Amino acid sequence: QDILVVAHGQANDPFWSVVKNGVDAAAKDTGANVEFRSPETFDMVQMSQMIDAAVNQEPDGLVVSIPDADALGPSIERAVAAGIPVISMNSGSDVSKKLGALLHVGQDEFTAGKAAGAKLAEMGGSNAICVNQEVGNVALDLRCEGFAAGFGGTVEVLPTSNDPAEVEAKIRAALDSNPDIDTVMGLGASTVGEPAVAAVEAVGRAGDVNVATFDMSASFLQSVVDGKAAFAIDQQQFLQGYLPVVFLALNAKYGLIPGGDVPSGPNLITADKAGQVIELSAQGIR
Amino acid sequence: MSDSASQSAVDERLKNESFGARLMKRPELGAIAGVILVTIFFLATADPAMFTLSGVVNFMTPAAQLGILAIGAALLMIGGEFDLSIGSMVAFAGLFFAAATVTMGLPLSIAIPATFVFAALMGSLNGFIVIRSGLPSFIVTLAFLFILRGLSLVGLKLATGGSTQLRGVREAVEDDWLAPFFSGDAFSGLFAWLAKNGLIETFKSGTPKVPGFPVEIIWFLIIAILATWVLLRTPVGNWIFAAGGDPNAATNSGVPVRKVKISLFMVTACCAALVAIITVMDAGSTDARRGFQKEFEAIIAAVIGGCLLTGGYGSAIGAFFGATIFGMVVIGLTYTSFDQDWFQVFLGGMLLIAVLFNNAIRKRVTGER
Amino acid sequence: MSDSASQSAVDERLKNESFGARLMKRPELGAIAGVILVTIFFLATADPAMFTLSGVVNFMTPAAQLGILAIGAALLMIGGEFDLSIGSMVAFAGLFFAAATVTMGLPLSIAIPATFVFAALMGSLNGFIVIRSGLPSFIVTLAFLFILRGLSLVGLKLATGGSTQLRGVREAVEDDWLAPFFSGDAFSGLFAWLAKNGLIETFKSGTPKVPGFPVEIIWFLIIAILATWVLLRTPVGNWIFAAGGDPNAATNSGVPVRKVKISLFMVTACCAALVAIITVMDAGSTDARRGFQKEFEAIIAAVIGGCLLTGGYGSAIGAFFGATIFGMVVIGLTYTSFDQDWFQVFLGGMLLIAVLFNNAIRKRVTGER
Amino acid sequence: MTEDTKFHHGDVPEHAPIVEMRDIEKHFGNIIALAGVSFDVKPGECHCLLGDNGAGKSTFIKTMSGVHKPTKGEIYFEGRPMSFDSPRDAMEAGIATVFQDLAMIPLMSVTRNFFMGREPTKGSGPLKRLDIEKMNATTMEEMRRLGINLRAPDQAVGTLSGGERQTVAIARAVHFGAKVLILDEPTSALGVRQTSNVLATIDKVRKQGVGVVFISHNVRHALAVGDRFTVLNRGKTLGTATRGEISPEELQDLMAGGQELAELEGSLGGTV
Amino acid sequence: MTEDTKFHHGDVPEHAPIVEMRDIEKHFGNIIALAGVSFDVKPGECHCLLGDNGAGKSTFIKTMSGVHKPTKGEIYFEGRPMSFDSPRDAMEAGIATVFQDLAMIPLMSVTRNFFMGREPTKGSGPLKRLDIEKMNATTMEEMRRLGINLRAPDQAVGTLSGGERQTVAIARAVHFGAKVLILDEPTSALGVRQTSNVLATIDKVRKQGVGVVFISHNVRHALAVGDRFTVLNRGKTLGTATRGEISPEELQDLMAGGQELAELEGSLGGTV
Ligand SMILES: Nc1ncnc2c1ncn2[C@@H]1O[C@H](COP(=O)(O)OP(=O)(O)OP(=O)(O)O)[C@@H](O)[C@H]1O
Ligand SMILES: Nc1ncnc2c1ncn2[C@@H]1O[C@H](COP(=O)(O)OP(=O)(O)OP(=O)(O)O)[C@@H](O)[C@H]1O
Ligand SMILES: [Mg+2]
Ligand SMILES: [Mg+2]
Repeated sequence: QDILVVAHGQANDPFWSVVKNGVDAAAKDTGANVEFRSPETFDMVQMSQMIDAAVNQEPDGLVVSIPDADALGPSIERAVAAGIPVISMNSGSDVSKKLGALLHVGQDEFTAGKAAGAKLAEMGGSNAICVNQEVGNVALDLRCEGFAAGFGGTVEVLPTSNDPAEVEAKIRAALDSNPDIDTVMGLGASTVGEPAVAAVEAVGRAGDVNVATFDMSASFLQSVVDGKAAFAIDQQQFLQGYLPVVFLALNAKYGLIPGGDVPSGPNLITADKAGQVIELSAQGIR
Repeated sequence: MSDSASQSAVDERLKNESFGARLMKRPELGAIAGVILVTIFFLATADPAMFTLSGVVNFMTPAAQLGILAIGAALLMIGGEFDLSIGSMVAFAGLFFAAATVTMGLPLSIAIPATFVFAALMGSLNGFIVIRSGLPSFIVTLAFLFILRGLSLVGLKLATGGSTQLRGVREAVEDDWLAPFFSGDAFSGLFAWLAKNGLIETFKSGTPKVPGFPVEIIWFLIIAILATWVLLRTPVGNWIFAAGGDPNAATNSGVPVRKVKISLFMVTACCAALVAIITVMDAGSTDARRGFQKEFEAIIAAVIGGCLLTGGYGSAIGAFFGATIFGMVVIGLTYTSFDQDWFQVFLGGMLLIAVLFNNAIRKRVTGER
Repeated sequence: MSDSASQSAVDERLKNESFGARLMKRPELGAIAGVILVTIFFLATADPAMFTLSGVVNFMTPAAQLGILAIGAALLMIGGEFDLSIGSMVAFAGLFFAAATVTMGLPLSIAIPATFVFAALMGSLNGFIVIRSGLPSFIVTLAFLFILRGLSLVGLKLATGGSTQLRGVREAVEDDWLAPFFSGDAFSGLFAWLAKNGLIETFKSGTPKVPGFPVEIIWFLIIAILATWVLLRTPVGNWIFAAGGDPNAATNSGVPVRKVKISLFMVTACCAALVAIITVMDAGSTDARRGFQKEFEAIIAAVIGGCLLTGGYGSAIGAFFGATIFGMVVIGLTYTSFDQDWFQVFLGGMLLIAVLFNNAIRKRVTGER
Repeated sequence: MTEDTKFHHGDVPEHAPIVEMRDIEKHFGNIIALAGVSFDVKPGECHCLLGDNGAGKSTFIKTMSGVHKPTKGEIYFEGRPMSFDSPRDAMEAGIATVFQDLAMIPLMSVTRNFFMGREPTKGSGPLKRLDIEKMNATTMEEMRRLGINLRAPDQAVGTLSGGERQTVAIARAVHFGAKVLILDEPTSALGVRQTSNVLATIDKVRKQGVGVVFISHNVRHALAVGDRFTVLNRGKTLGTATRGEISPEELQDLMAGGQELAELEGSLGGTV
Repeated sequence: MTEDTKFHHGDVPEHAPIVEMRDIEKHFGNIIALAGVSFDVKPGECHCLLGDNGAGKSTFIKTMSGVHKPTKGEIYFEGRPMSFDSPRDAMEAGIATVFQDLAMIPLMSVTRNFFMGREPTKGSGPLKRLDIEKMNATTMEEMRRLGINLRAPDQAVGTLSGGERQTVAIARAVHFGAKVLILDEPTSALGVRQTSNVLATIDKVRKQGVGVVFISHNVRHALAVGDRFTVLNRGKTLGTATRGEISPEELQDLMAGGQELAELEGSLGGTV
């Protein structure tokens, strides 16, 4: 069986590398021939072309993420029209059915952000910065929007780059110039979360400022264990890679398919759970 | 003074030159060896679907989108300047166009010319600052890279009320008579007929695998031919080479270097606007990351195609082949079974091998050393 | 032949030149006006915290990391070549270093030299291909941009068993005698003493706000001075300018252009390795995205600092100021109360104004036209 | 060309000057290249501009052909005050120049360099295009006329020999020269035969009423074609002399900056 | 320099040649620039290489100084077969060259160009550094000796006048010339005074036992300093003559490629 996965995140993105690890694990477990593909940057135009390329190979199943239904819709509909079973994952839960996908595995970025926002508000936050390392990446922008919706208080988006030194300096600058900030929300664990923890320590406000982040890295989880950070949001994205492949493999073999969408998260990893997760995170499974 | 008129007919100071050597000497054909090598590579390693009609159309589509930018970038590079803002210009022109059609509900016959005029204005602003200040265009257009990208973000949020994605373009323009020139597939009637008669592949369902010829490929061809014509067969082409080769010498010889350079900036920006219009109409939406790093890829394609970064040398056809190589490699790897983790290693390796091969072939054939 | 020896003392063909004019003529001081303008701008608009000791250290840290790369890039640009692979080299050298210390458990006294040797080898490979093939370095190092970035990912997954982050470096090297040279803060004793005596700011707890001088700033200064010395005061510096100014003329005058260029590629790669070592030890971990787009920022900083993209002109001190301007603007905007959606617009605008101002001042002062 | 060409004709034609330059000064930053030079050229005359190395000859003719803007001083073209904004303006007014650095693009072909900025076209409307055959033929022909047989008109100028390259620049200026022809050391890299052709060409265009400005370090070449001689020294004029008013020895003395040459004269046996 | 220098000395010193080139051919792609040229230069002689534009003189001396590798043919240096991989090798063997295009970097200062590739240093160990004062002083001095008074040694070469720039290249080669000095049209852009200085300098270094290869289009200059004369035409030698064996008229005829000059001779009145 040939199953193709086309995702919008890159293989070297910490989050997506875990998805890919899930894909690889499923390939091993099912014996299917699975390829993971993604554009080099967040590029919807190129991604739709990659889906077209996948459809041309007439695989037995296609897994896609759908961060932009308008841009990817026609390509996905073409796949469905060509008779290829499609499962969507990660983003696109709202449009998945409409475009003809069998089901959706994952959780909406917006929902996850909202849950995190609510939790941080509950922890006493009222004034937050949402640190976005890739402004314009709709999937990430949605996280901040969801966070703002759930948080309720003042939320300022802080645009940064992928460079930890720059992220740390900017967070320090933000904290220095606005002493009211009491919450830092990062959109990536190693790119933003870890430098955020360091920045809060450097300005001497460890304990006063809650730090949380999307996704996980072993180092950030260690900070959670040590009490320097509040929590990490786990979408269990390993499942987003693993399950669709398994479903499609079973579908191709026996015609079996679950009846509804599978929510893979959100799952807030706080200090009590972080300890167990570190090892798995260091292996790229969580 | 009529000495040795006969000598010019057959000159003993010339060796015979093979046809291949004469071909390879032309910068516009230099990249052809690379295309052949890449094709052979994928013939050997990729799924055969890649070289079916639908596969070719599939990899030529991104190649064409990149190629339109690359030809603009190549002309500008030959003229001795860079434009790093074209990627951001794709995003901003896309926003401008989408806002015009969706938010303001303008028909394409107004929205499209307005987008081009706007892009040309931005391009001439770039050019004007470069010429006036004497600063390197690298740094001036870099500033516009940031400014336009930032304005796209701000503009999108304004137009949508907070989101960084503007949707609904397809619905807004669907019925416009100009739409078929900038989106979708050309000759779809022909392709449907071919499919019905079994002349081209179809899916199991009977629909043709290729519903038509994507318009961007047609634009790409037209622009490549036009640019080549301008470069090789018009006075302006001569001025472009001269302006890039040595602006001082060109000015001293009476070439209007400033006008040429500003026009080139405008052309490049219009190429970006064209790509923006095509992709926005194709995708039906636009977002703040559109065109990200495309300036870079366009320059890569132009350089693969034989343009010199220092200006004064290169060709539009070269950029055409350069974009084709780049598009083939990027999409082609999707058809192979290499692990995605190795994607960038392969991409880099393929590019390097393609240009090295190219170079080696040219040196061998033309006897240069 | 002893005619007019007196003339050379006072030449009637020279006007008097002000001290300022003589200073501004030097490429290494060209960017200073930009630094001053940017400083004034932020003094007026930013939170005063920016120009406290801790604020300055805060924005100088990323500026220093960028600056180390920028100086390498500037030397190479003066020598007439580019290295687009330095960003990826930061990632790959970081992986190499982290794997050496964590996975293989080597002491720093072996791991650090090994990293440098490795980087130098990669650099010389780049240089060798460029020199041998005669291809533009832009395209060759571009290939290595992809290859090294891809290999970092593959290597990380191998070293960690699946994750893209390799951690535990801090624990592994904490007690090594070499660690203080490459991580943390220098002069922390001095700063503690100053804090005790109330000479620098402290937190309420009494610990100094700035525990010391980050080592990268010291490296940055050392490298800037060293590079300036080499460029202006050694034969090799002369060769670098010559190799970039006109490689043919330089070769014909007896400059070993090939050796110079290959060495420059090695130096640039070693600068990247140094940044990799410092950042990996600071962060305690490395991941596949380290150094992303740093090649680009390094070139920007060098160009702001007055290097010509065409080679043969520029300075290390200029790159120093260029990196400082870039760092100040990027970090400084966070200290202001502008809407952060406008960040990129301001970034671009500030860069443009800084270089335009710079240029205008220089022209005015030196009377050039 | 006919065998009986006479270079040594007596009288300067009495006309109003085509170009007149008054008290031109030019400074580069703190360097004073020209400190007040006046000069004019009349139709049908060859006015030689002579002087030591670094005297300012090239700088001066560059202000005349629109490359530099003078720091001070006035330029009159056909009696009207004029300020050329670019060499193109000067060219359109009818001034063609061979610069000392030739103003050629090394990577471009001989033909493209020859017609750079003034390309002939054929066809019309969207089909208007370069007349490549004509361009190639003209180039080969004009080069041959000056004594150079090119191998092919599409050879890159950068690969030509020094003299071949210089000949391209001269042929180009002569071909397009309308009212004034400025030649900055045109024969410096030329062979014996090519030099004689260039001198003969100067004579020919002068006869057609073109004003020629001729810069040279070779007294013999200057005397062979010059009607008037202006000598520059360290950015200033030493004065203008008419043919016949001045002996070759005096002229050579002036060109070397006055008394200084005398010391060396003996050792050269009059060979320079 | 003494006043009683005699250029016209009779005999060529009888030594083994320093450099001997046999049957050199050089092709560029399909262009044949040299079709078998033999040539040698002995210590203490000035061997003139003459010929029409495009004859191949520059290409030939470039193979001698390590810039080009010959397509065919052998080079012997002091009797041993030798193949220079780069101009630096040739330089280290003692060959200094003034190229026709001068090999200068326009953006760099006069001093830095002068010492490019052979910079003097002072201090030692990590403090080893350029001896800037000495470099500046030497440059000014050597330039003055050839008749150019520079304003300042840190002026960029790109802003020098044509003759000033050429003088830098000559001064540099003379300063570093050890065994063979190759001069490709060194006096083409020079003024009267500078030319006489350069010719005198050639004479001086020849007396010191250096072998000089001198390319020129000026018969008078060649006859003033040359001991032997080799004429190239269209990539081949027309033969070598010793001083005294050949009259100036014959030489001029040969340089122009034989019979062709005769047609023009009359019109020039012997002025070339
Ligand atoms: N752009 C410039 N910047 C600074 N100095 C300059 C510039 N151009 C010319 N000069 C100086 O002005 C003086 C005159 O130069 P110019 O080229 O006019 O001399 P010239 O008479 O043509 O000499 P030659 O006979 O050697 O060609 C020279 O000393 C030169 O160094
Ligand atoms: N790199 C090259 N590629 C192609 N042709 C070349 C190249 N270099 C020289 N030639 C050709 O070889 C011939 C000889 O050139 P060369 O420069 O040696 O002439 P020359 O004798 O020095 O002439 P001049 O007196 O004009 O300087 C010329 O016709 C030239 O066009
Ligand atoms: Mg001059
Ligand atoms: Mg020559």
